[in-house]
Amino acid sequence: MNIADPLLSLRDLKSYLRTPRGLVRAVDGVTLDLAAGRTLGLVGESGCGKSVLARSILGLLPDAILQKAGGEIRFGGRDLRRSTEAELRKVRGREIAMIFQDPMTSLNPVLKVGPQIEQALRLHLGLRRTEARERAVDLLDQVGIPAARQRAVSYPHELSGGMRQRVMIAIALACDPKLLIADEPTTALDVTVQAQILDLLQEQQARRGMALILITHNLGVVAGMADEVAVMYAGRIVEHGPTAALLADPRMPYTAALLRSAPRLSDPPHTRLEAITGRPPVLVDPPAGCRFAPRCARSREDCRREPPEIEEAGTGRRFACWHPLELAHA
Amino acid sequence: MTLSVAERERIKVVGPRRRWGDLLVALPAAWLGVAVLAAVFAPLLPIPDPFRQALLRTLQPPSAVHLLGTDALGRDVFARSVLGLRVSLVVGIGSVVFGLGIGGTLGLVAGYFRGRTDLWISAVMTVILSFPPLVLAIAIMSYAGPSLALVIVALGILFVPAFARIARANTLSLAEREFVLAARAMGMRDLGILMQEVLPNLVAPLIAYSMLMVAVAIIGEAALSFLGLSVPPPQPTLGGMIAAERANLLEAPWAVFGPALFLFLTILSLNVAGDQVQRRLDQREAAL
Amino acid sequence: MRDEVRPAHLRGDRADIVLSVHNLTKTFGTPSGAQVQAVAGVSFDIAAGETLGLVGESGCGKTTVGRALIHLPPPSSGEVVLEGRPMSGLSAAELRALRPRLQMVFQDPISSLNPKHSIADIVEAPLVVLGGIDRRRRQEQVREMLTAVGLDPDIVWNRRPHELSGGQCQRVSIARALILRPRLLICDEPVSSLDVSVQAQILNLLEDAKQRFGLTMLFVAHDLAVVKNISDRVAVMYLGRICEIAPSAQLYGRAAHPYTAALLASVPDPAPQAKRRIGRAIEGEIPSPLDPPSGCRFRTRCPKAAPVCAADEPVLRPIGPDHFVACHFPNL
Amino acid sequence: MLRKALHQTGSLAGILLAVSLITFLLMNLAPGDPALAILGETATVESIAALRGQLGLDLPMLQRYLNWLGDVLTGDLGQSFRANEPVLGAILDRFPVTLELLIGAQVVALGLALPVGIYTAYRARGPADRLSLSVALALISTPPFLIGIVLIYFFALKLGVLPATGYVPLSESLAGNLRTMTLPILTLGLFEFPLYMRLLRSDMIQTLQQNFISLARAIGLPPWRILIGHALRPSSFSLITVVGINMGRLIGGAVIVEVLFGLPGIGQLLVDGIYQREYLVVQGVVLFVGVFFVLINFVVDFLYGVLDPRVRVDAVRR
Repeated sequence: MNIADPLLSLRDLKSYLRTPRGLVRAVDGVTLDLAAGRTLGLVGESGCGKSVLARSILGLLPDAILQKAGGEIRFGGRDLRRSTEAELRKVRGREIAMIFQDPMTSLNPVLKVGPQIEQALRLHLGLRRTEARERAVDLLDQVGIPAARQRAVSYPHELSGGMRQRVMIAIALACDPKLLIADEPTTALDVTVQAQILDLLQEQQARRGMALILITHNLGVVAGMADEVAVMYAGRIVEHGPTAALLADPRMPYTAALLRSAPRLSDPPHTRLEAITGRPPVLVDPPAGCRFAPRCARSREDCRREPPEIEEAGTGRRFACWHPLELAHA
Repeated sequence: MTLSVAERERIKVVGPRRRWGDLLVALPAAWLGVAVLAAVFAPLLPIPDPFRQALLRTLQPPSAVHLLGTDALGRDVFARSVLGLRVSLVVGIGSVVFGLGIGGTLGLVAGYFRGRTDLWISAVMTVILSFPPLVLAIAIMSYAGPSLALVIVALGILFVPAFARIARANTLSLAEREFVLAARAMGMRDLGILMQEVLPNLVAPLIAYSMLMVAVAIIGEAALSFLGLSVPPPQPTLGGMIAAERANLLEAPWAVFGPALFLFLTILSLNVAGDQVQRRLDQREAAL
Repeated sequence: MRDEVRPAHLRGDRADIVLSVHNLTKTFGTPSGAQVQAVAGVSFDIAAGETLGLVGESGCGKTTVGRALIHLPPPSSGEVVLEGRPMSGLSAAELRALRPRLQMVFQDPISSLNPKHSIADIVEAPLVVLGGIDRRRRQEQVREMLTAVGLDPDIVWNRRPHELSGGQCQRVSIARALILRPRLLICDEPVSSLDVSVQAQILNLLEDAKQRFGLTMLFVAHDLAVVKNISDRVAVMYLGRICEIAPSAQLYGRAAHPYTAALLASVPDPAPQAKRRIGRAIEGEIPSPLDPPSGCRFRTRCPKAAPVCAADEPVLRPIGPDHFVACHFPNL
Repeated sequence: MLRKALHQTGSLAGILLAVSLITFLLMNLAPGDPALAILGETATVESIAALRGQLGLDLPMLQRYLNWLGDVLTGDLGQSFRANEPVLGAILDRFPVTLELLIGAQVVALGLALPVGIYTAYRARGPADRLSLSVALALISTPPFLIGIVLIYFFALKLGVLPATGYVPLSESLAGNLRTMTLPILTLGLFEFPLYMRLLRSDMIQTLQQNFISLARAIGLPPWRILIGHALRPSSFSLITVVGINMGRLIGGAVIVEVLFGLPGIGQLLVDGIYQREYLVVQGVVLFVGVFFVLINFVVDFLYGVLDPRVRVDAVRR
């Protein structure tokens, strides 16, 4: 991992949210570096804070909800946490773009798709209406939408889910961002369409040389896409490393359990799954020590007392565990 | 494809602080409690006789004897307002119960059985809704003559479509829920499903809505009595008192604003309490 | 069932067939007046103790098949034979009498439980509807069944569904379905709205319940890995039709239909060595069921499509033991 | 599209027929003899019989309805006895006053509700939001005649800047007309404003939580462009429907306001008709108002389709 000059670097990032149930520590001390052009897979179950982390980077959490925002978000020589709303607006869509999970609700239902792409172009690149229109058609073409010129005057509800997700990608790519954050971009799609969208993301990333943060709950998706993987649990990153090494040799028991609990195509039928008992903690009142300890087969007394810090463990790997699994394939 | 369960449990923005919210329920509830008690026990209250005229003591300003002064015929405004409030509450609650009973049942049936039943019920509702509500009430009252029961029915008819709509919409979405399908899959009959599975889920939204509708009904009664189309004299009504005394607005504002205050506080209390109940229901709904 | 029209893949000769479905179709009217065939002539059977997986992408008709089996709503045409008794033409009362024999677990664990009822009431309800059991016996059975699905009766007894997690709600759903001791359990996407770690718990529970209660199962899902894990045989659906049906190991090992192969190639696998190759995805999206392609319904996206595919609709034919495929050019 | 238009026209005709039937039945099923009611207690038996014949009261109900409907369709709503003029003429004479009141009130209500609704949704739970919600709640809790009386008390009686009653036609003097119409329009506008504002605010708040708003923010659009360009239109659908439906509530309010301010509109005509037992006038006004209201909602339905592309496309597909 090239830590010398990262594109994005998070230092002890904290986002606490105000909710009816109390203060939720959705992101609670995340430190992470991402180099230009690399792909990071951010993996975790629902409620682990991965989407809040993504929205925090762009400052998209409403003030009404975000109770406490701590840490640093270094990007292009600035700290986005300390930037004004006006400064952030110049970064959003221009340098960091984002794709959301649900293509059905993420496009404005009353606007045609062409104009929805044009607005980013006109806002950030100052293009005139006719230029922007041409560029929008070109972008629709690039993301694999057939008959792009006709589709540009369609409304979102006239397109299929896969097509809408392509439109979202076109909007995100419009200003050639340096970083693309894709929050569960294929979760709502059928598996054959998911494969198409992943192909498209990979192809566009390679062509534009942008960095990609791919947020997903599906370890299979990151296996094929990411250079490195960060596993999140209960608001923290518990393990981080190069994809192949991490998947082959998870050190943190949660990573290992996550890998074993999902059924695989390569296993024979009726293979007994190793389920993780219990459920993730409520982040209003997280456990004192390691947050995975109550569900962990390897936990001992010290795990429940003191939270482990995430530490370097050689060859670009980091994990947070007092009693890590041994390296099996080393 | 549906969103995951956890996705739906997505964090919601919080409402106003709890203490403030409690106060917003307590104060209106207190006023409504006092108003209902006063209306019920009006004859027993230590207040002047609301019907006694005193032509030498007309348009007296508020005093220890006459808390809200006297009107153009020298009658005690406070005592008459209490009696007027009695009419407002009886009509308000009565017409909403009428609308809730008929509209709620029709909506439930239409939403559950759909098809032709729904079509016919909806058609009838559309026709009722084709008249401006107050004009329909005025028309009914003008042809049939004023009486308490008739005011209740005339206003109650106006609420039938509203309750039918709410009951129907809720039933439609409930009937889509898989627990209704599960009940049918275990062999439960339609009546059982309606009473045991659907109805319990309708109670809360209909109750919250009812409180708001009582407020609307009281406004409707006030408008009718302002036009002289509600309960006939000598029974005082708040709207009638205001209409009669507005000629003396400058000299004796208390004779107008006294009953107006009763009217306003009662409607406001119903609206505030209804909003709070509604909000809590929504929050509970969101937490599900 | 008449022999001359029985499709080859129906095992009419076996005595232990619990459910047999023959030429099931379900047509829906759209608001615009057009007719959509959500299920267009589907046949399959399930033997005692067997789990049949029904897999396909959204809109393929798999959920409609499940619902048509419990007759909610009933199929437009076709025969459903449960334990030797045809279900078509039954009166409402006869159908109600049959319901305890087949039960269903639904996709959305929260929506499938009435928010106003306690967990105990929810699980007890089928026994109340069935009638003839006194209250104490019913409660005993509820207690037993809650324990069997891994819930502590003393803790959950008076709770409401919203006080439970999604996984726990799904356990309650399973308990409710099993308390009548059905012969056949239909599971409609029972784990698709759950997180992976919880998903594994529910899948394991279903396997255990199947052994303990001697269930026969129809498992409807879109996740190929999940279906493979739990099924003995798997049927793949596309646009309202079955395109391939075979024992799990056979189907996943030697997918004969190009669509099955494409589905399998699209599944992202977390095997460490598998760096995904670009270009394995098949093109296009599922056509509208309002206007399905002529001939083979998959031909518009099929890499092997030839003129014959547009002209003739392929029927399911055997290509190996218990392995049937509806394709003119199967991968052999 | 044509099919939908035909279907809608068909149901419109059906509704109008039902409206006419109910209007007719209201008068004819009411207890008491309309002839007696019209002529009063002092009428002779002969004059009552003569009037019954003239009104066609001795014919069977269906026959009478069809006769009446035929008259209505040819524009004959009958004669007003006291004023001795055609009922339709009386209605058409008074209608412009009511129309001015209604349009003015809608303009005031929407003119206030749009900016307040948008701003309070954007700054939900802020001080401005709390203040406007309290004001709205107070207005909702006030019957329309009471709003009017409060306005009269301050602006006419205390300050003396505007007249409390009276009407100057627009054709006579614009300034005079505005002076007499300001308080009535304001009364009705304030009666309607809180409904619109609360509806727009809550729909806006919901829209602002939508994913496509997140996307618009993620593109870097400034708040005002998100509010106006992205959030307003999807948030205004129910408002538009309600503006149509509430025309009915507003007409009811107009009756009260006309009586309160002594405006010679059709509300005043209706109430005078009731007081003077002019049943044909009452019937004519109820029918006229019902038809007017149905037509307004018919137009709103079409407007809705223009604004929401999803509905528009459905219509085309059908």
